Amino acid sequence: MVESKHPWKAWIYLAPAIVLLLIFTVWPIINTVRMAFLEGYSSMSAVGGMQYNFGFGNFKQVLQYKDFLSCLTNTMLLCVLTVPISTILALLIAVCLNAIRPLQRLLQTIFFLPYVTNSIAIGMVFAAMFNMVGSAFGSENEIVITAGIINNVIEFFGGTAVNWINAGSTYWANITVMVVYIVWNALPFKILILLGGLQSINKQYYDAAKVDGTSRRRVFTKITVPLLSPMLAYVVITGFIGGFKEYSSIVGIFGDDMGPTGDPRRLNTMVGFIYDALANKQGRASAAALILFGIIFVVTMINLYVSKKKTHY
Amino acid sequence: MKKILLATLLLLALCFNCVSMVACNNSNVAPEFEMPEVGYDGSEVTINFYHTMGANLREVLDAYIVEFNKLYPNIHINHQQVGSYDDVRDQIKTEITVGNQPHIAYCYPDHVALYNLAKAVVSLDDLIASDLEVTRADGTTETMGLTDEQIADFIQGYYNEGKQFGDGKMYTMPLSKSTEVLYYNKTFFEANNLTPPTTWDEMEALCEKIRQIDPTCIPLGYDSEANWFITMCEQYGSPYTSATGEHFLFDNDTNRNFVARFREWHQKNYVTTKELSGGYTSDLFKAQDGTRSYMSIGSSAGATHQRPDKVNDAYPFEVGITTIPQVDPANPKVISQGPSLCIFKKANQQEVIASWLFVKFLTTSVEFQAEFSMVSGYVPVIKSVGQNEVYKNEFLDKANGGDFIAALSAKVCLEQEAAYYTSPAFNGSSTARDQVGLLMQKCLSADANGDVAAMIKKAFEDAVAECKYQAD
Amino acid sequence: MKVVLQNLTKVFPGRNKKVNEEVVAVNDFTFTIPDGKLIGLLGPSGCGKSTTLYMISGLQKPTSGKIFFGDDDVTELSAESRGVGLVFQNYALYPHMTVRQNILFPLQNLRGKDKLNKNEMLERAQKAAALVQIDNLMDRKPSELSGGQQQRVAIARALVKMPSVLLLDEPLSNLDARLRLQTREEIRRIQKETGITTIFVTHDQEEAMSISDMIVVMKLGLVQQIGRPQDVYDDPVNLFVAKFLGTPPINVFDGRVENGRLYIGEDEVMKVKGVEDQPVTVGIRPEGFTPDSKGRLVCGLNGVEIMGRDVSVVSTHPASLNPVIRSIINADNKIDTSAETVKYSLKPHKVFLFNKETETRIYFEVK
Amino acid sequence: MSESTMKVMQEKDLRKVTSSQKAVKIAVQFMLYAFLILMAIIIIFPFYWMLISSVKSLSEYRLSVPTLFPREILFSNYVEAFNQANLGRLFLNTLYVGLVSTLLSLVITVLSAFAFARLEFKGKNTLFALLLATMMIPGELFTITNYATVNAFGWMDSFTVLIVPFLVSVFYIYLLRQNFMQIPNELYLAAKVDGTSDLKYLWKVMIPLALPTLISITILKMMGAWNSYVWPRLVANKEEYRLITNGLRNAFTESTGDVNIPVQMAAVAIVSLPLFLVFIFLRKYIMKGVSRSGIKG
Repeated sequence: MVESKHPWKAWIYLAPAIVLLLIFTVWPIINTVRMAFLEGYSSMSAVGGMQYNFGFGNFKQVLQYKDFLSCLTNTMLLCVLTVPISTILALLIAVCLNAIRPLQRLLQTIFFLPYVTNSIAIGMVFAAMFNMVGSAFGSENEIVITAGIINNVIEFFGGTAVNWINAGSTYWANITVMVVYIVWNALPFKILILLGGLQSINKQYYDAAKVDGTSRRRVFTKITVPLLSPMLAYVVITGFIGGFKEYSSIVGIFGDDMGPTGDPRRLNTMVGFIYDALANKQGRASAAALILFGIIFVVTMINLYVSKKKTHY
Repeated sequence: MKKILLATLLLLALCFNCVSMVACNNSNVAPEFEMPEVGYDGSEVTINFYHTMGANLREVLDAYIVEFNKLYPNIHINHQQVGSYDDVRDQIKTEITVGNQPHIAYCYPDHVALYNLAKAVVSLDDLIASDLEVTRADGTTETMGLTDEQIADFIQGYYNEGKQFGDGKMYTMPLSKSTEVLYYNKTFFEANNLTPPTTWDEMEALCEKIRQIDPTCIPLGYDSEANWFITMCEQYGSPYTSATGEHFLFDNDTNRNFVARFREWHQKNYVTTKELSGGYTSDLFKAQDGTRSYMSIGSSAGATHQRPDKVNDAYPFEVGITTIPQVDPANPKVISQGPSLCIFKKANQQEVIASWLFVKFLTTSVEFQAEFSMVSGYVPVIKSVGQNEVYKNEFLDKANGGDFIAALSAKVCLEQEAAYYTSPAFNGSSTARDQVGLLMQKCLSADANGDVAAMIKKAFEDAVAECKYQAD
Repeated sequence: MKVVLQNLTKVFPGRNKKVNEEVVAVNDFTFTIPDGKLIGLLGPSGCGKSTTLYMISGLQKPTSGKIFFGDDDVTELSAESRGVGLVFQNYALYPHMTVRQNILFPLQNLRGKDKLNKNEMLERAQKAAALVQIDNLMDRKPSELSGGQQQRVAIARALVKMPSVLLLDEPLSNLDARLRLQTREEIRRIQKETGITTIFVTHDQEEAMSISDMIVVMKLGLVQQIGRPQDVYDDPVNLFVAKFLGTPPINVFDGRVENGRLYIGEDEVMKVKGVEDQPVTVGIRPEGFTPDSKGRLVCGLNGVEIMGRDVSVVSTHPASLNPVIRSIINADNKIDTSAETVKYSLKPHKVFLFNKETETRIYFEVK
Repeated sequence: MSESTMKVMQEKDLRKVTSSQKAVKIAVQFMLYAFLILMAIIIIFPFYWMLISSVKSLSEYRLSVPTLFPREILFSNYVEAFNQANLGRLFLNTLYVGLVSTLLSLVITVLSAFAFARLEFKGKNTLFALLLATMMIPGELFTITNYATVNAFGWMDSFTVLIVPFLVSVFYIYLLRQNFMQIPNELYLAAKVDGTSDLKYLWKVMIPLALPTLISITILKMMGAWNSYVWPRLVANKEEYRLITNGLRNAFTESTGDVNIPVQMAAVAIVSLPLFLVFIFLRKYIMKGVSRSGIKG
């Protein structure tokens, strides 16, 4: 690093970024904290001249709300299910990709495709695939008309069709669909990172292992995974952070109702909760956002602690 | 990474400190409207008007803006289709927080309740009562307010909707209205010697009969679960909501009972709804084969959607329209819906007055009301439209269950003018509406695990709790 | 175990797919490595020495030719079945494992009846570590070790499974000069103690010469010469080998033979019997010069560098193909550093003649 | 020492060993490909489904057993989708917003990243950590306040409001700084010795060396403009400023009755196509950009 003769010069370089960040990032954060502690704050009534007490009222209301717990459990459940599944799957795919020559680039491209899509748009495609009854009653002589392709496949293999996302579907069926979609969505990034990690592992480790007659499984568990552990930790941590912000994928499948017909908000998440409150109860939304931030913070800390213990070198 | 986390904490702590410094309130509230002594002074103003009109309705509006400008050339109307009703509400909501709201907007009562949290809507009472004379560009004059004849010309149910806000003040003017009507397959009814039901008891019997005739059918489709619930409350005279005091009163035995009854209907495949069938029930009503229905309760403004597509240049069946079933046919209740207009407070009182003049023009002009009704399928809000020659001759008199189905629907609506009710509007009234709609969906379709009463009880309690949380 | 390479050839397909140019990395290499010897594969980069090593290890398959371990043909056998120990240039120590875990790793791979119990493994690991004198570092991670220590760990890891052949790829290139000297003695010692046939690859001729029982000099895939280090040094078969071996490098001159006399430039330097008249390239080892006032080779004197026991004389000659001539002479020979020229007589067995075109050696009789 | 190995070798028939090794290798390769191709089909299937649905007639789409190959290919869905949403205008708007915001964003990002990577000033590390910390806060929260801010600036319904608030991305600064840091400091020192100005050095040395990252940022930023939805809907609802995603969404919410899914799928396909094309041609840079962020994390 060079000791500059003009320390102010750095600030000139930084000025545009800092000014914009102050206005569009820092101020909103400050404002959020402010709103969170003004009890019952809403921007409409604030315009109307309402005065607010300073306190924890918003937090109390959020925590006592009957659906808060379900939002939290939904969020956690999706995190706990999708992060390991997508990580393991991505690891397998990355390792396999790394082990082949022909078609490698083609397959790599395909696996990255979901990354360049709009999650709401493709969510609509998934919803259509998992549909039980069509969007309307069609021309056949029964009520259940358009079964989605997934149920067709299940029936083809002799199973019975499952009501995945329509009215009367079970919670676990909904969760299954969400897990499939979220994992599908999360794979590209993870595969990319892990494949990059794999390719940066010195080939000599594998040569050395080969000379020593190491079995494939041992190579995988004793060499590949430990050497990949920083990248694994990275995808797990970002996976958790992203998982706690899960929202648009659920909108993609279930629409703004965040649940099947007849039971809206069943799959609501923390961010969904914030968005709901954001419309009219900005104080509550801010409080919920701070709670979410706190949770992410704690989970990330735990993750970091664990990964420090588990990642090698 | 650890450093980042620490920095984040620091950042938050910093924010917390800042909070006390920026506790000031950015009050963008516009001043209360006060009628200037001169009334409208002819000054040049531009009025922004948010609505949801499609292209065909915008054409009508544009034509009448030209007419209006013949009278008031200095009032420029700048209108904009913002999207759906909810989009209008959301847009204005955010704009109010920065004092940037339009002058006039399409509104539903609950929107106004929301805007009024910010005290943003002009109370119209002073304007309506004003007897100031306004001179128009063509030399004629008009009274600023509404004359007694003008007030009397409004269909009362529609007019009174503007006063549903619990403080006795008038905040909205009805623009065009609709209600729910019962569409039935007249051809089928005549062939099987059936008559349209007037009560819910008759409806139940009728459904049973129709199911015997066509075992794969679902005789009745009811589009809006929420309307169904609220209308039943009105018809039974049981509490739904109140604009003052304890807002959410709908958890009571009467209401649980009718919900339980309709659940049975649903189980017996007598009835379905928009959400439960996955689409507007008109789809079933229009269907020519497969699962179909023979009755559909939907918006009177959607009559053309209830008409089946032509086959070989002829409608496969004729549609009949009648009042929806009642609890007590002697004291009928049908919902009043459709957009009203509200005016927002502005610093420049001339803008408010100009807005009012335009609102008044749209709501009291027979020609506009007639043409708007014919194009939109909505019902005019003033009775004298019925006497308008074009409207009468070219529209109402031609009413039938085929090409002129919209007229038929309008006719039925105009005939039941005394039956319109509106529900109280307050901050949270839309939540109540959403919640009872969901409650209907849930109670009709959910797996009760053997204890229907308990399931329904829980659904009601949840709905009330949700309403209270949202209103809190 | 002896290792036999029979017509070993390795051809790599060209990088450029359109132009079908192949790269012959190793060309028809035949050689028998006697049991228990330390062999150095020597050559400039790209000469195919590493490829040869990898073929012996089984990591690369020869295009043609055969490899025998003892009497067994292992050509088609994959690396893990050959029982070789391989030490990589960068050691390839697993960074997430301790020294002990690294050394244990090959033992834990053993299956079937070769499988060892835990105590046996630990014992063998300890023994291997002791052999390379790192038994006090067993719980460290590779990142906590110096380069030399890492090198030893890598050797221990290769030795612990008692390989039939030990292969070392540029074992000293990542070490600093002092460690290099020390480690190469160490390698020699370990090899002698274990008696394992050891093949190592290096581009550093000094390294190869100092510890190998035999060296193989390679160039562009072709073996140039095989032999004991001193023999190869004293008797190079061609100009390349002569140039490649020795520090300071051999001095090369344009010369010609006329009537059994060797001329460098215009200087007639010595008699060469049995060589036809022809232009030649003359190579003279630095130690082949003797300052001699009657010497025939007259060089311009540039300077004298004192190296302790010896001095290095830097001089020039118009026929020299190198910018300067370096000669090493015993410090007893006094050089007049102020003189403009220095005259040398030559030691005939340090003078090599090469064909100008083919660069192969032209032998002459020394009287 | 070599005794044990010798024994093993003698016991096994070498030929058997080699042939079984080959068989295992082939089997493993086969399994790898089978797994990868299966996964690839799962990954790609929704796109295929979207494409075939977009060319089906409504009645074919609603068949109880869906057809995997459309019986007849209806491009009219695309025409309908295109017309319903006035796509030409939307494309141009989006392109404009995307290009301008990318350009400005690059300038700001390069300058900041340079300051963080090469210049020395008090509080640098604290500032950088603070910037990174802002990345952890759910961005949804910024909307309310930012709305008030841009309104106070009088930016409503303009391209400015679509461009300026998101010009700075801490993530991009971070990405580029990491890249700059990898460029040996000696180059900078050499330039200083030669009397090259910072800006010239930045332009002549740093930017060419960091070009792949800059291209990645460009693409990510363009993709952002292409996919943005919530903010534009809020602040620029006038048709002349409307962006592609909003335009499409609006086009399909206005219609009453149930949505014509094939037309909707056609619209989704139209919106997705440019991204796919960009991706296929600039795959390397996108992947590099995304993965670089990860590897240095």
